[in-house]
Amino acid sequence: MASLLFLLVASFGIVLALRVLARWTAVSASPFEVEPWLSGHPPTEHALSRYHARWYTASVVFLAFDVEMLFMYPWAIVVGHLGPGAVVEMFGFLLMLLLAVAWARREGAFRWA
Amino acid sequence: MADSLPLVYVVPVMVGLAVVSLSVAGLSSALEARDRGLSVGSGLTLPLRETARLMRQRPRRTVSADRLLWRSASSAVIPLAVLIVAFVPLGAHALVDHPLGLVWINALDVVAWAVMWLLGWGVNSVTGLVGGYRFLALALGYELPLMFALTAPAIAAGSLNLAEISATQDGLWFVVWTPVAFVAYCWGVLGFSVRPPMDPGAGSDVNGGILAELAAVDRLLVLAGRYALLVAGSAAAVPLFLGGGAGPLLPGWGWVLIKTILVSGLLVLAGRRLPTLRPDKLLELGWVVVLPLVVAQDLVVSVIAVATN
Amino acid sequence: MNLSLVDVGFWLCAVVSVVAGALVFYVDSMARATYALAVSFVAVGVALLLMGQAYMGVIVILMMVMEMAVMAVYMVMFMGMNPALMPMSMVHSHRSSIAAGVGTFLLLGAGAVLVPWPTRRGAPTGDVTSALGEAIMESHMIVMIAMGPVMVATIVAGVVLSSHRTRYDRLGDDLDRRPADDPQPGGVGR
Amino acid sequence: MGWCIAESAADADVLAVLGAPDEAFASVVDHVWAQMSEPRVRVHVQAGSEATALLDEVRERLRLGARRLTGPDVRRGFTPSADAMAPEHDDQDGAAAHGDHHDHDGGHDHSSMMMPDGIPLAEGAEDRDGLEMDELHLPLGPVLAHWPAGVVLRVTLHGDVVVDAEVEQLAASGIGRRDDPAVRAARLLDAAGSVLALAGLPAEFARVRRLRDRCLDGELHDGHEVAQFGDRLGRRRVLRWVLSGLIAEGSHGGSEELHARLTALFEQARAELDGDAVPPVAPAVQALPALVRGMELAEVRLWVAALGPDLAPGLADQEMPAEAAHG
Repeated sequence: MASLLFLLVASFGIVLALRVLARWTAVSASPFEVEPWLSGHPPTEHALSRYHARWYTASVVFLAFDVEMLFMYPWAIVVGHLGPGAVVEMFGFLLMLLLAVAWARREGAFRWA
Repeated sequence: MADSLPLVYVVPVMVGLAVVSLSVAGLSSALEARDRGLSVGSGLTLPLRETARLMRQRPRRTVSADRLLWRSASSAVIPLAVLIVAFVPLGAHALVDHPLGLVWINALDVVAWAVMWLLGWGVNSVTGLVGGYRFLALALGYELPLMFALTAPAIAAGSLNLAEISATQDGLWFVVWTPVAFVAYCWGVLGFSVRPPMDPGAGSDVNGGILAELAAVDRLLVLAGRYALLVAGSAAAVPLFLGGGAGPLLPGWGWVLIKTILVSGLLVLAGRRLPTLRPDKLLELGWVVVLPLVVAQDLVVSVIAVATN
Repeated sequence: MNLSLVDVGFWLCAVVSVVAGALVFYVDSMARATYALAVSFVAVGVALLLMGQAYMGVIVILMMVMEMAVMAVYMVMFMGMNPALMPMSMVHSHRSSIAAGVGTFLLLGAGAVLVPWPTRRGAPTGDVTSALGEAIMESHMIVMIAMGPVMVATIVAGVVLSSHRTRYDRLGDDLDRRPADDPQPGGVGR
Repeated sequence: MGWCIAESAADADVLAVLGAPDEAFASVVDHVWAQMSEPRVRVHVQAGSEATALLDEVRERLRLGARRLTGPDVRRGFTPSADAMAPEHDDQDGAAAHGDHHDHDGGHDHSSMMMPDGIPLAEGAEDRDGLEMDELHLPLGPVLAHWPAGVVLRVTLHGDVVVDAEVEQLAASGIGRRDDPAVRAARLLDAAGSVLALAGLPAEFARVRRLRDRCLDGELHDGHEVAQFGDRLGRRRVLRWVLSGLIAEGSHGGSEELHARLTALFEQARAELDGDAVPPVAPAVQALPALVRGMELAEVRLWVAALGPDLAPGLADQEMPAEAAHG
């Protein structure tokens, strides 16, 4: 834990050092402010807005499915000595989920809305 | 954790990561120079010159940008790569030798979701926005296969500790009997490092996406960070699939280094060979083809694990 | 009472998680609010790590960063206002929500402090992660078995509730249109 | 390592203007110039023959740059005006949304409230899947990598999907414009190269570029090499898969697949070089909005690149910021 914390500090330290160094090496240290890149046109509105992510159904399926990983890792290290029963159970469980995924695919969950 | 390498090793590990990242970037631009009919040598040194160019540039920001989120995101890419490498055993031990090293690597690759989306969001530009959301759409496709791919070596070794996983592979590397997991893992590495062909979030076809508004040191941190993530992901593949530090003559860390360079070099080559995989093409493929294949791979591995135990 | 490094770390995480949690209601941007919540959860994850629950700690960090990354997308999409550039309020009925929040916090806090916690009997096993794996597969198998149908139901309900076009729109009334009629090309099998 | 094309103003060091821009174009160029980070150099290439010398000079000027190379701190072209706030009056949705805002903050300070930094907020509109989300407007072109010269396509986006588009064409005045088979073939190869670059195949882009340069230098005596290249590319299965399903209704009189269009570009270039070309049925630039409606942004970029030779009468890639790579 301590070494992880140390690494976190050290790596962000490097980033900070680069940023400080850049203030020195850059032709000017003061940032300038511009409008966003629109092929040479001025913006008609701010880009930050209610952005329509058209894969939201897929993200719902994802959120449900990824809870499964919670069990997968602890299971992975004990399956070797728990024997065939553990394999059957886990993959029965996964098969059920994959069937749900196949059904979701037919409903167009992985398509753009 | 008692077996972690002393903290002084942080320095060589970070220097190593930087050198390998620069070399891989050099390989990429050397190949491009060759394709353009220019001298390969000028391509090899391009990353260094590009670094100098960006360090000289005046910093730039966009109007009404969320600078806190944008700056945090561009600053976080390199630390993310460093932390992943910290869990990779260089021989017998890693900088952080944690019993759950594998889960940590998974957790860190997920942080890339936040970082890349925030890079696109913070800038207040349509281009960045489209890029960030495209990255997330792609991530929904590659993440589950990546997670199941990570599970395969864990089942085979009966451990989540990377040093133990790599030690279990004496004689037979996991890549030999878990090839599907290895490929799915590499696919995920390209995904979270936003490198081609998994780089629609930064593609030319969306005017540069999350990279479009980055200049000066911000751009340097992200471009270098993408290579560092690629190298870090490749380094993690070594204990997981490629026998860790096993190999004749050289010390363990030497083999880890060589294998890391080979894997990241191969991923760069694959990136040049394949066109950008757009999320609208890939999302469904990830779920209905790759995911079942990787689950089947895990099934094979666990049957073997049970049979040999 | 000796204050060890772990204690200091734990209290630091506790403060960070509460402050970041409060920031969710203070900041004026959906992205900042969501990621403030993510920071709060990461602090909780680290606190769990410090309590020796390594697996729970890492998995909380893993899951919550991922969920928050997706939740940010929802927050931006579905809150009916500009998600970043306008002052906003994350609460409905301001006064009663503050009262409810403070009340719940005090109740739970008082419970945690005042309840006579039992003293530990025995010691935890060396490897809590594999103990968890064994528990899931053996003594708590019923949980595992119940989870399957629950998750399938979640996927089905989520898809039904969120999708605008379903199989009949895509595949025709007899479900035999190939390739499916989608507004966007791509996908498997075409 | 030679010069390469910058994807955005942030990445550019050099702004090279080819030919004589008219007033509309000049303001666009100024805007791009303002967005570039120092050290930056702007050159005006009047005649093709002087380009090489100018670019060498640019390289020197970039090297020499020191701290004096700074410009103003805030470089904004947008000035808030009274009518900037008002939505189009003939637009029902816009008018409804406008009324809505009045209800919220009911009063005079709302223009400052709704315009952080002098730029209006995005406004909502009903979408094809029944959700109301904000619309964003993204002008594509004229200064854009791998984009046909002089074309400006203003798309309205819901997420990354185009719900509406308008097109205009800036007067393009190419320099040294010839019209012979080699030039026509080069333009077709340019378009093919752009598609490949946008599809994420920089190596193939570079190879097509070299082929095109040799074509302009008169080194290709027939279409053999071009046809060979097109054939090899046509057999790349992943490329075929990635481009499959990208269909433009009515691009060349009927629906067309992008992969077929890419192969056709090579075939047409070959025909030009072999002297058996038939003039293609050119889709007018006015057909573009109908074509791109409903497409995803990336698809629009790919299609416009592929249709480039038919859309822009001048030379493709006429003007764009170029990035110096110091070599």
